[in-house]
Amino acid sequence: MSTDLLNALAIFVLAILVGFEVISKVPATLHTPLMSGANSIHGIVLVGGMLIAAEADNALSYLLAFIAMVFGAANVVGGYVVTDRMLQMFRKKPTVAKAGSETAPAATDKG
Amino acid sequence: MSTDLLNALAIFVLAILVGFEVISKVPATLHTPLMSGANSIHGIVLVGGMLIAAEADNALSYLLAFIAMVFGAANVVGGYVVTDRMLQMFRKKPTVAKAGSETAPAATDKG
Amino acid sequence: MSQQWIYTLVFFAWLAGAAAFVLGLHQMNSPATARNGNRLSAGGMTVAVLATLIYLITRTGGLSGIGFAIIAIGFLIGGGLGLYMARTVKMTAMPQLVSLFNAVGGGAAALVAVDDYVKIVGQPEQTVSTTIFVVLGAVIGCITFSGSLIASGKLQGLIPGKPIIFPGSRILTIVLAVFTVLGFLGLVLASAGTLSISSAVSIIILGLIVVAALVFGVTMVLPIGGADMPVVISLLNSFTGTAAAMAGFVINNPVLIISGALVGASGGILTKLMADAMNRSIANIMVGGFGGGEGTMAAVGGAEGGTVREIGVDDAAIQLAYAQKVIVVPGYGLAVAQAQHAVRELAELLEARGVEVSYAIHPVAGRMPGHMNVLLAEANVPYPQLREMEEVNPEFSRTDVALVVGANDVTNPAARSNPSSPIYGMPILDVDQAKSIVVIKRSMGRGYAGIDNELYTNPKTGMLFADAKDGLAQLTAAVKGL
Amino acid sequence: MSQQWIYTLVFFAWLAGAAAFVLGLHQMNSPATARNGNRLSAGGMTVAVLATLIYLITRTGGLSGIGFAIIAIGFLIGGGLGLYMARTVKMTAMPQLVSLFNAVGGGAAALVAVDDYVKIVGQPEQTVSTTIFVVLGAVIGCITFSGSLIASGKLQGLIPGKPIIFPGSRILTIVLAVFTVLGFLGLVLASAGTLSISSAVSIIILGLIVVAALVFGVTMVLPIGGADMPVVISLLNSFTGTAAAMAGFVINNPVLIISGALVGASGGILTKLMADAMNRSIANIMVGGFGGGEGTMAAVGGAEGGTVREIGVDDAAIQLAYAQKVIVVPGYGLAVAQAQHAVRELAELLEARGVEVSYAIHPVAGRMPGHMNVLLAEANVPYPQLREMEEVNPEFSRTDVALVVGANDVTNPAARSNPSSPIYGMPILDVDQAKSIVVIKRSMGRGYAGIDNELYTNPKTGMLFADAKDGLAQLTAAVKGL
Ligand SMILES: NC(=O)c1ccc[n+]([C@@H]2O[C@H](COP(=O)([O-])OP(=O)(O)OC[C@H]3O[C@@H](n4cnc5c(N)ncnc54)[C@H](OP(=O)(O)O)[C@@H]3O)[C@@H](O)[C@H]2O)c1
Ligand SMILES: NC(=O)c1ccc[n+]([C@@H]2O[C@H](COP(=O)([O-])OP(=O)(O)OC[C@H]3O[C@@H](n4cnc5c(N)ncnc54)[C@H](OP(=O)(O)O)[C@@H]3O)[C@@H](O)[C@H]2O)c1
Repeated sequence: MSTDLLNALAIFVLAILVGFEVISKVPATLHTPLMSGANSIHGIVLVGGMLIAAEADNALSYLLAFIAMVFGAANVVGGYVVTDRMLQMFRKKPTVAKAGSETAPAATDKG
Repeated sequence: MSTDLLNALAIFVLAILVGFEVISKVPATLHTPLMSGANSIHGIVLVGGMLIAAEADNALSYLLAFIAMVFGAANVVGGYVVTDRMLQMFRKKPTVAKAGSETAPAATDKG
Repeated sequence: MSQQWIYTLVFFAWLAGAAAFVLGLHQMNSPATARNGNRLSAGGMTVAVLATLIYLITRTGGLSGIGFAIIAIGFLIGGGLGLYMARTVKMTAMPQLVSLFNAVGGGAAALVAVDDYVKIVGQPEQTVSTTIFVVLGAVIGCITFSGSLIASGKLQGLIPGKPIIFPGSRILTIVLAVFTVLGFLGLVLASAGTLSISSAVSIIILGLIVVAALVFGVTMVLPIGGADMPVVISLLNSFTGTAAAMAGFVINNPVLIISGALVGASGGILTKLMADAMNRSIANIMVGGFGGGEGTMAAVGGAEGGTVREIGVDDAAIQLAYAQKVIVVPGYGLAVAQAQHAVRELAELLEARGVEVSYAIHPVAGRMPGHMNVLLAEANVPYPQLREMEEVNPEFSRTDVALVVGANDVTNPAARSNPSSPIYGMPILDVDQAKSIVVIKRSMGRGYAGIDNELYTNPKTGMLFADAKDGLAQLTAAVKGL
Repeated sequence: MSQQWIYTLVFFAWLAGAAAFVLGLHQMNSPATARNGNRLSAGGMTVAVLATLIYLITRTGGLSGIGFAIIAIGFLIGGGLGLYMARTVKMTAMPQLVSLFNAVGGGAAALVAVDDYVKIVGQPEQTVSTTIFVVLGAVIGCITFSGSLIASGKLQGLIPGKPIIFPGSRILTIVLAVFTVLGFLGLVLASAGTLSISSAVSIIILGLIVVAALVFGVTMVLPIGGADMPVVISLLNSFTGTAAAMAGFVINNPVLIISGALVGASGGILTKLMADAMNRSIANIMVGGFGGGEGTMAAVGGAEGGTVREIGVDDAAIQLAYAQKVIVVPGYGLAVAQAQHAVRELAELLEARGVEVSYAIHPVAGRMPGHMNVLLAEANVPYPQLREMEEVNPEFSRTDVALVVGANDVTNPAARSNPSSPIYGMPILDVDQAKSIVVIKRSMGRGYAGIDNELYTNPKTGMLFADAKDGLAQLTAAVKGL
């Protein structure tokens, strides 16, 4: 394989290792926000969409690139906003931090 | 910069991130073994020593490569063995695992 | 500044973005820092996207008008839609929205892969490795796309939540899989030159593979019960990450590879954590058939031989009104009935009468993690009244009335006592320790786990059969009347 | 098999090795899996090294006889030495050995960098980036080399443990730093072509930089007290990792870059954890002057105004012999006196008389984490008698005699009561809760933190002034005599 490909694979493997290590013991109430947060991150395909849009030179490519842009943008923007809304629930507990603090909802969101 | 260098930098950054994430809350009694374990890992310069030894073509290079080999080998072999000896102390607690188990010494080592 | 240097800077920006994603996820592990984490991550994304734009504009040849139009318009439309939905969705509908965003993410990854293939097919760039990544990206992306849409539909109620198993679905799945693999091989061999197929044919094959993958995504999620959707969505989320990474290999872009792999791995771990939390295995969830199959409890007073005692609204009202200490135990039924406001009203009324009221929150009560917190937060229940399971369990013994509203499994003593029970070992709320128990539910219907609950035949328990919302309203009225 | 494919496989082997390092470190976070983790890591190293050997032999040109000889002989000598030292070192001398291995590791990294520079200087390969990495690798590697040797010497007692500050050391440090930076700039500019120096001169400059770095390493560690060495070693360990990564950039080898960066980062975090454990800041440790400065306590009974009660061997023996429950609190003094066997003897004797004996282990008692565990394990103290701090603290109130052997700071009530104390906030063993306390130490000398300990003026406390080993031997004799 080309060195470029090998390096890409090394990057891939390392990123996987980071992914494994970065998630530690998470309180159950954070599962959904965390999932939503990760979900926004793969919105990075938006960058892919931009790159193919710039390369596009025929009707089909235009169409595919356009849809990719729309999809990617929705994933990114929507993902981060909705995650932020979920996390509004979590305010630090006034008293000293303890298990309890992990589900401290800020009674602010009118959904 | 060349793509090769850029990829190398990406690999470098990712490896640093892995390093940050991989160490979590460690009981104090594991600090020394963990340090020793990490110490053995950078013995990987041994590989570097092998590569320059293979390239060497003059007295100076021979010398430097040789010393590098000796040093690297000592770091690798000694590092892993001594770490293993340190860790002989830690045997799983017969009773259910608890804080206590973290310092369970196997009364075996005659040092 | 030379091309090279610009690209170098762009590369660094991408790298910084990826690092921000990692640190963001790290911070999202703990409630105190979670919100900052998400913002850090968003910042990284902004940097990465802007860098890409600059790169496209400044590179030789620059960015064609059409190209720019596609990017700008596409972003505005997609971003606008996403923003609107994210802003307006009800808190309790968020999981299906996340699933929707996940779907489009997967779709985008697939499109990038396909588009690239259309460009390189027949050209020298069409190497074996690229072809492999193209097909993987397209397949995984399409599976997530259709699968996530189904999951979203189930949660939204557009598609019946209960497991849907149509005749021959097994066979169909197998056929699809086999076909996909064959097509995959064909394209790879073609790219290797061992097999000679015209570009047109290759593209058609890829098209068919795409269709197969889309159908597969549907048949994969349909047989899974609605209650398991959070886990399924998380799994598909990890798929999308992988698809994005594959797309990254195709267009050989580091930031896609890194971020994709990151989500693929962390999403996988998270899925496992979620399954563990409601002690199920991922495999067991994916085969489907579980959950949503909520039957009705055996002949009243069957199993345990105890009998069920019904309680009238007025009796229940009196018990509550004259209690010292009441603990409300909300469950999935509260969510279904949207009774969060009703319960707050009753609680406030009782407090006005000097009763000490608090809510016992089980980590997996409801159908998504944090479901009860979301609901009650929405109803502005003062947060200090929400009590974690570990925190509140010791207090039940000192409680006069435990008011169970549409909760079932999370109160089932079988989890403690009966090793043969499917929920055995799951930590539960020790409701049965309370001096007396009032349960509001519509019938003797079972919960998510589809098992009997001896709590209902406990002599201390009075069953108030009603829809959660109505039942609470009636109680409130009755208490007022005292 | 083609060159390319062999390299591909070798690359994968390297990658697998690096992954094994990560998973190994991960497992080393918990005692149960730590040993496997270390072996996994060792396995990864073996794979990486063998793959490199195969690569060198199979590549075009192959491996010259001399090259092979250097590799084989160098490995046998180095490996043999390492193996021998690791096998024979006393458990309590391990930290200095680790420091020694760390030194040679850093040295190797520096050598790789320098050797490469000698090859490329004046050639086109001598790019700016390579030059930067060469100098960084050489400098960091040399600092660790000399620094770690000093640290090792201090722990071994070859160099006095107390902070050594010679006149003008500050200035010297600054001069060295400035020179290094200038040399660095010179070489970089030369490689950029802006500055034209002959290869010979460049090499001489690099040589001077190396010398400066070596001296710097010495002046950096000398002023730091012996007790802080574990932290210093950990920091230098992280440096070595970074140096290895730089060497990796120089010879552009992925496995060096990954592993080096991995150790650089994890070592940094670990250093912070270690400093926190004895609540110090890394900066505060590096400026030095702390620790080893163990003075003698103010005029007996000064500070607290209490007076010190001496206790005779026989009285102490009687107290111990007729106690129900005795807790032994070992500290640094036990290690200094090598009294681990003496203490076990006494304990066994007491148990034979029906006294319940256990040992209270403070996480940072002694001078290295786990110091007490190592010592007592060496003396074959039955493991169940060793009790963690959290576990044993509640029991002191039910203890008749707490026998403190050469422990000071870890028993100092000031950590709980006196906010102005340097150790305030550090969790301690609640020895003062025991019904009566016997302290064996040579004098009123202070401990590592160099502060007074009101425990000694506590009316319940009897001081038995003696070397730990002698004192314990006398007690054993006296108990036997009863
Ligand atoms: N939180 C999560 O992340 C998550 C995700 C997936 C699965 N789960 C699982 O879901 C379960 C949650 O336990 P749970 O006790 O909250 O709920 P549950 O065990 O599913 O029981 C809900 C009960 O509410 C009653 N109900 C339904 N609609 C109602 C209405 N309109 N008014 C009043 N009552 C109504 C039903 O009985 P009737 O039909 O008789 O009214 C049912 O027995 C656990 O088994 C958990 O493992 C949780
Ligand atoms: N464990 C680690 O990782 C680590 C690393 C670095 C620093 N530290 C620090 O070291 C301290 C450890 O506390 P510690 O209580 O174990 O030790 P300590 O506070 O340093 O006190 C040791 C005491 O032992 C006495 N002693 C010395 N030689 C003796 C001998 N031959 N026989 C009898 N007694 C002797 C000394 O008093 P006399 O001179 O009067 O005999 C001294 O007061 C903590 O402050 C900790 O933060 C720990």
